[in-house]
Amino acid sequence: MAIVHKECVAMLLAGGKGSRLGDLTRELAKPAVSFGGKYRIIDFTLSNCTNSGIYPVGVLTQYQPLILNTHIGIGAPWDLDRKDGGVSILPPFVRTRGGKWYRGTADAIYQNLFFIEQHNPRYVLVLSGDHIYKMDYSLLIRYHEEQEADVTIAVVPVPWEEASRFGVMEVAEDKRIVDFTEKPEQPRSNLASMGVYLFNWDLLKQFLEMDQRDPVSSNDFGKNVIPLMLERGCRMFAYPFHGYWKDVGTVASLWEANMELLAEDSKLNIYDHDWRIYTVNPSQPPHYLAPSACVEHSLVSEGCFVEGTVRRCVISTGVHVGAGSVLEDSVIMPYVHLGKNVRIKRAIIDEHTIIKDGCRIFSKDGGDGAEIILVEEHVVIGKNSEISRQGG
Amino acid sequence: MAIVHKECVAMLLAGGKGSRLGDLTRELAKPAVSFGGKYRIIDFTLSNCTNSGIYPVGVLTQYQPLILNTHIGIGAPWDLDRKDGGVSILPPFVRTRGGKWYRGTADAIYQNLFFIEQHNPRYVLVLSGDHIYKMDYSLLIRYHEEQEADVTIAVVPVPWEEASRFGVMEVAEDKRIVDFTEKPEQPRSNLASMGVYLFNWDLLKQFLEMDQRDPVSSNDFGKNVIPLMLERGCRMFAYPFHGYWKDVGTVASLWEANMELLAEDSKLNIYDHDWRIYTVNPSQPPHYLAPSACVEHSLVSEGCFVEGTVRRCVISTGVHVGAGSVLEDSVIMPYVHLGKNVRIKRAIIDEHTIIKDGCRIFSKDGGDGAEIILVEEHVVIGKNSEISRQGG
Amino acid sequence: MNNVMGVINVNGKGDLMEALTQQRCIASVPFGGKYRLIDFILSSMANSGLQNVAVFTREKYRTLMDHLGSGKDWDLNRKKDGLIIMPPHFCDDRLLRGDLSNFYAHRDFFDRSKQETVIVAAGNIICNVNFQNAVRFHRDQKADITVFYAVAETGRGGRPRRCLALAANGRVQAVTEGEEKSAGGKVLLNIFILPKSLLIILGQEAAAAGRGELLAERVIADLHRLKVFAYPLPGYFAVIDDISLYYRHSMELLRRQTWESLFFQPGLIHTKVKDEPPTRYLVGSSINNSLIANGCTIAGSVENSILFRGVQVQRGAKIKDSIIMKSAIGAEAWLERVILDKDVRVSAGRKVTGERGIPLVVSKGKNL
Amino acid sequence: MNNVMGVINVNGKGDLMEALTQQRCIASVPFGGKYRLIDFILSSMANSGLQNVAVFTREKYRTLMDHLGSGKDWDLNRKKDGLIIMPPHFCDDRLLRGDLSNFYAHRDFFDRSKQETVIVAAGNIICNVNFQNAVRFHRDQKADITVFYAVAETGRGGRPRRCLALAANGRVQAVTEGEEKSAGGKVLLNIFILPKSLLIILGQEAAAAGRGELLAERVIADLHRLKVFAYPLPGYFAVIDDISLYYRHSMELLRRQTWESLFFQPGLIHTKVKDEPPTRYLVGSSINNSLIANGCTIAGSVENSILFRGVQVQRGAKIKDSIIMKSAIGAEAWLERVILDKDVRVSAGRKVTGERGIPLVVSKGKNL
Repeated sequence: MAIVHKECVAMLLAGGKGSRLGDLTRELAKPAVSFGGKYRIIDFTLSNCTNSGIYPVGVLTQYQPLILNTHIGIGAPWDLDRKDGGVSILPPFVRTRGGKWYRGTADAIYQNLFFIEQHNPRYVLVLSGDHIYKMDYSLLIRYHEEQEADVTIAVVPVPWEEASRFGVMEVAEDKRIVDFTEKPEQPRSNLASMGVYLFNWDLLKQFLEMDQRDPVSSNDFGKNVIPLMLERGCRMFAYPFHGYWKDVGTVASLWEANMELLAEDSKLNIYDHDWRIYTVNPSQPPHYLAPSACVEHSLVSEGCFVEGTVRRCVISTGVHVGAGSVLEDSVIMPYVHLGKNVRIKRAIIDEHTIIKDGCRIFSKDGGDGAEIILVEEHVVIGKNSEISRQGG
Repeated sequence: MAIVHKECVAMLLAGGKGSRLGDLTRELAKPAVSFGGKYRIIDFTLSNCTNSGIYPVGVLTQYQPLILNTHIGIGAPWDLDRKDGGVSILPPFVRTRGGKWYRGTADAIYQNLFFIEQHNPRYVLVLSGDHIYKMDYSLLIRYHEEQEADVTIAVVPVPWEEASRFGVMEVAEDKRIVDFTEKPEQPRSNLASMGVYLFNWDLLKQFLEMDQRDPVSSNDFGKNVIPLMLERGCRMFAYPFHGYWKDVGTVASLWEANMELLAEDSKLNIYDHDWRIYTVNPSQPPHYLAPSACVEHSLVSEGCFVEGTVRRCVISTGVHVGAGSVLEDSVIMPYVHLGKNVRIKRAIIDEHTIIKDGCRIFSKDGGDGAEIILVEEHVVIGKNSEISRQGG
Repeated sequence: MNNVMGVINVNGKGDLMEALTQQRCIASVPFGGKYRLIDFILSSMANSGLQNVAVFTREKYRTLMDHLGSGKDWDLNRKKDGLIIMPPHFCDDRLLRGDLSNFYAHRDFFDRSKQETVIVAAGNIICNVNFQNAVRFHRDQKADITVFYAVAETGRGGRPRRCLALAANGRVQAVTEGEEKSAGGKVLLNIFILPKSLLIILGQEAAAAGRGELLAERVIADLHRLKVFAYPLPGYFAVIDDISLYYRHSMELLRRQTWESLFFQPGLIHTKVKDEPPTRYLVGSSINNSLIANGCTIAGSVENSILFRGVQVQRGAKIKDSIIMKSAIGAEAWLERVILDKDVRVSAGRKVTGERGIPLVVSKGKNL
Repeated sequence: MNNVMGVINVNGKGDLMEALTQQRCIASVPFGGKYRLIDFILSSMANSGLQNVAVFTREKYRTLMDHLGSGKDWDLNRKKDGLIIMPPHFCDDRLLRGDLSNFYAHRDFFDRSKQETVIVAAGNIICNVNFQNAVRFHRDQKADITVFYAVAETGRGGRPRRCLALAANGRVQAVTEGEEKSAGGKVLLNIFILPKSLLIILGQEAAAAGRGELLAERVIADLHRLKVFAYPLPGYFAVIDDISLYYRHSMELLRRQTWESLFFQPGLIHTKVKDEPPTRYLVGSSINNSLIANGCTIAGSVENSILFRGVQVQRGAKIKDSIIMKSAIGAEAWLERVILDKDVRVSAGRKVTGERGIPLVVSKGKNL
């Protein structure tokens, strides 16, 4: 269990629109998307912070922040409601000479210099609210100190064919970073940046100021600041991470990450009492499985009422599954109401949607490679509708 | 004591830069300016909300919001940390088609339509975070219902010569508003709008949408929406308010409002246990008045250490007054440190400033009409400096 | 409801609850998969808009204090008023015998409170009520005291209860000992509405006479001195006095209409937040007609049962007609008609069954 | 300090505090204008980074519960651990006699806590300490128990205290009854650092032998069986056992150096938040050498005194060498060497004085 590192301020980038998630992020930011039956994506990073003893945490918001603001509040669910500053929401704002939106990740940090300064930390930990993983940041800090590093970047090996989606590093024997390329066309390494950066604050400050003076910079860590630091000879180390880590940036990967929770030996153990994932808990009763229900190989949250059959599904808080309905390989988001004799296969049904009796939602080819169908939030699908799509 | 009006949502406009307050608002928004020894200006409006039983409260921020965000948090000091939504901070944000700053007061409300909609209220109470007053909004709501009004605007009589600084109303015998002019050059009434508007929500929504469609509108309540409503024949009533109300929009009026707290029969009674003014309480000990101290006709807050002489002053939390110093007719903001033999008359010394031994701060003419000198926050005034100004 | 305060009276009559009240008072006995008994009356009060609720305790209340905390989970962590726990002033048996003298011993609290009407309720009543209509009835009738009653259902099983005889306007004319099973019988519940001033006077009389008296007894004795009216408790109700009632009423939660009304209407029942993930059903699990809380991992089969948060059921285990609090059930174990308190471990292959209608209660922390 | 938990032991010896402990335990006696005695040791623990603090109480602890609330004001409203109040399990005199058996009765709490080291402290010690160095000392010395001592100042006034004789390395060799006024004497304080496992063993021994024993007594008796080391308490300290010490140490707060160190260094002292406005001094008021909390309105004169939150002093009233809790002092009244508990009303022109060195204590709610 972690040591309290008050000398470290965490800055959590939660402004992302997540456009590849399509309709899921029309009304909310990507970190606020529901996951795992009762969580939102950002809960994993916030829980990592509290479990690692890291606070204060600044949460940088920009895109559709209301749900996120309401969700985070002063951080009580994550035990981050501290007297001396646990969590602070940092939206863009107007100053004497006018207002500025955050241009890139580095710019977002730069615009909140004074927030970091008021805590006068030794380290700044930059995090992203978009990823699903459990990580003890206090170990990262210890590694950083042992390496006497200026910057430490957490890395994870990814399949070679996916490497070009990430910031990719080449490292020497001693883990010192030799090269960093953001989304390379021809990756020369499969060590991907997890979007977890630990900086010595005095150094980062200099580089952020340098970056601001560069008129052609897009003020992004991966594209500008990290390469510049490397160029100037900073001591930069990779911190290899071996646990579960997932960028849920697409509908398919969000579905996949949910499915990966179902296995008995799931790599992402959310049942560990020593590393709990915290979230806002609604006042819902235990779920009720009726005499006609059949539930197998699934996750079911509180407040659900199930009369139908559920196989390989994540059923989130407050979902109603009517009699005769059969759900397979799907993610049902909170407070969805499914009528009788509904059939769903390989789909994500988003929050508060109502699907009436007899509807069928499935991919045409039906096989395991079929595309995942997304039904957006707060809609009503009329009786006996069919939503299908030719598989990819 | 008020009834809980969950059918009413309060929207508190706290985005103001308050440029007439000069250096006081360089680093913070006007509602965050210190007042009365331990408060910030916005505390009065927030306390009015909780004492009237009005929540949820949406606080619309835009200009330098960090202090305000930290101060308000989830509203615990005002007992507004409610499970079903007590207080929400509403900064401008980015949506699918890009980000928009708030253009005017009406635009700020319009951009948060969905926040109001999720509470589905009967009334919306629009408030300003810039004024010092104590008011039971539940009585305003009752009045509004009795009049069967569409809109009710709280009004206060102001001296005729100041009327042109306000939105001014002409009212009929039955208090129905006949005419409304924002900052008229030739006021035909001295009934000023207090910036407290109660609207029937369904009606307000229509007019906000109408206002958005008008390309030449500056999207302001006083300039656009209220006159339009009047023109279209809405039932609009004035609610006369007879208590203390002050727009602390200038350095002189901020000073004056502080001085008005000193009188034994002050019109603004902050000692009423049935209508407490709430704020964030720092952990400071009782103040200590040394054997050499002389304090008279003043307000002194916790954590102060006084060895000198204090007459007709407001001494805020954590102020140090060295031996031999004489302070008169001044407002000393939190955590100011005054050395020995300092003389101050008719001044506001802003937060965390250090004034070293032997300094003199006063207006040249010295009389009661002299201009108030403002010493800005977080500066150090060297030994034996003199800051003075020719009186107005 | 700004002028109404709540008093929840937790008396020590938990001895009939066997192992479940060994370490805790009756109000903090776990119920319904994630709640404790007190949650129902406390949520009813909070959801009715009461902002000042005092819980009077006698003994074994540490788990209750831990459960209630600052009152935040019921939105009662208020600066003015809120939730307050009242432990006994001193270890004084005379005070503890009756609730009236205990209220009187805490009269400074009542004096300090600004509300003028009090709802006094026992901590072992399962219900979900909005009290607003009852308070309006109380005021309209200009009653001294309004008592609540529930109409017994046919065939709900017998136990002698106090039953009310009412006049047409709802005034109580007599109280008799009756059978709950006689359908339509109006069973007196330990929920009262009365002016604070009257509560203090009754307390003062009891204290002065040295009587260890219960409010309910006083009301019955004073039917002619006081204007006592009765109001029907809407919706589902249960009074949990002993282990067989506990078992029976738990099993009633497995009826769809009970689940849909008790937990949702007119308000949600709040309880202390635990941060448990959703329950995971593994390949080969089989569950029906059961109420399952979060945080369980289930590989076996579960039928007609209630599983609390954090139960582990290994492959091949069978659970039937049982109530299982946070426990671990080994592979191929077989449990029927049992109530397991927390932290019980049932080893693989073990078979434990209770008698028909009489569940077997296993106390906290046992290994079977 | 993640591996250290705190225990504050509030024992019932408040009888020497006269009217001040009529309704409250000693730890909740008001002190220093806005605090209660427990605030000092509790803030010291919280500021040292302890996140798990248990307050063991015996009786008259309702004001203490109200004061501590959820622990929020000390940043101890934590989901894991935090602040917990431990009332006695049962009304059992045997348990209450010694603290060791009381700790043992709550051993499930200690078992549940993950920390391995405990700081045990009494609730009536005034100090402002960061415990980090002492814990490091304890570990470096591989001590079984580390006790705290304070070095008596010359002429601080006498009262027999236990004094320590130390070896060069800080190990305690003997404990003798001494005089506090003998300057340089090392006075044993009721603050101990020891492994949780040892605390439980000592408690078990005491419980098994039926001994109502205090930890301090056990330590003294076991000096040769256990490695006991001593650590000097840095900064200002005071132990408040009776009313004359209460008065004397209150008056010491009026020394500039006490005020500057006790309330600010190494951390701030936290207390329950009240929402009082700044104190208002009217025309004609005259105050010197006094400690004044917020929320007072003062038109009279105040000298060498401590005024708590919300005191009203009318025109012409004179207050000298006194401690005034929230009370109203009428015009032209004259108070000298008095301690007024809360809600006292002094009528106009009334003169009340205590003896030299022996203040007069006026109990809560009295009218003079």
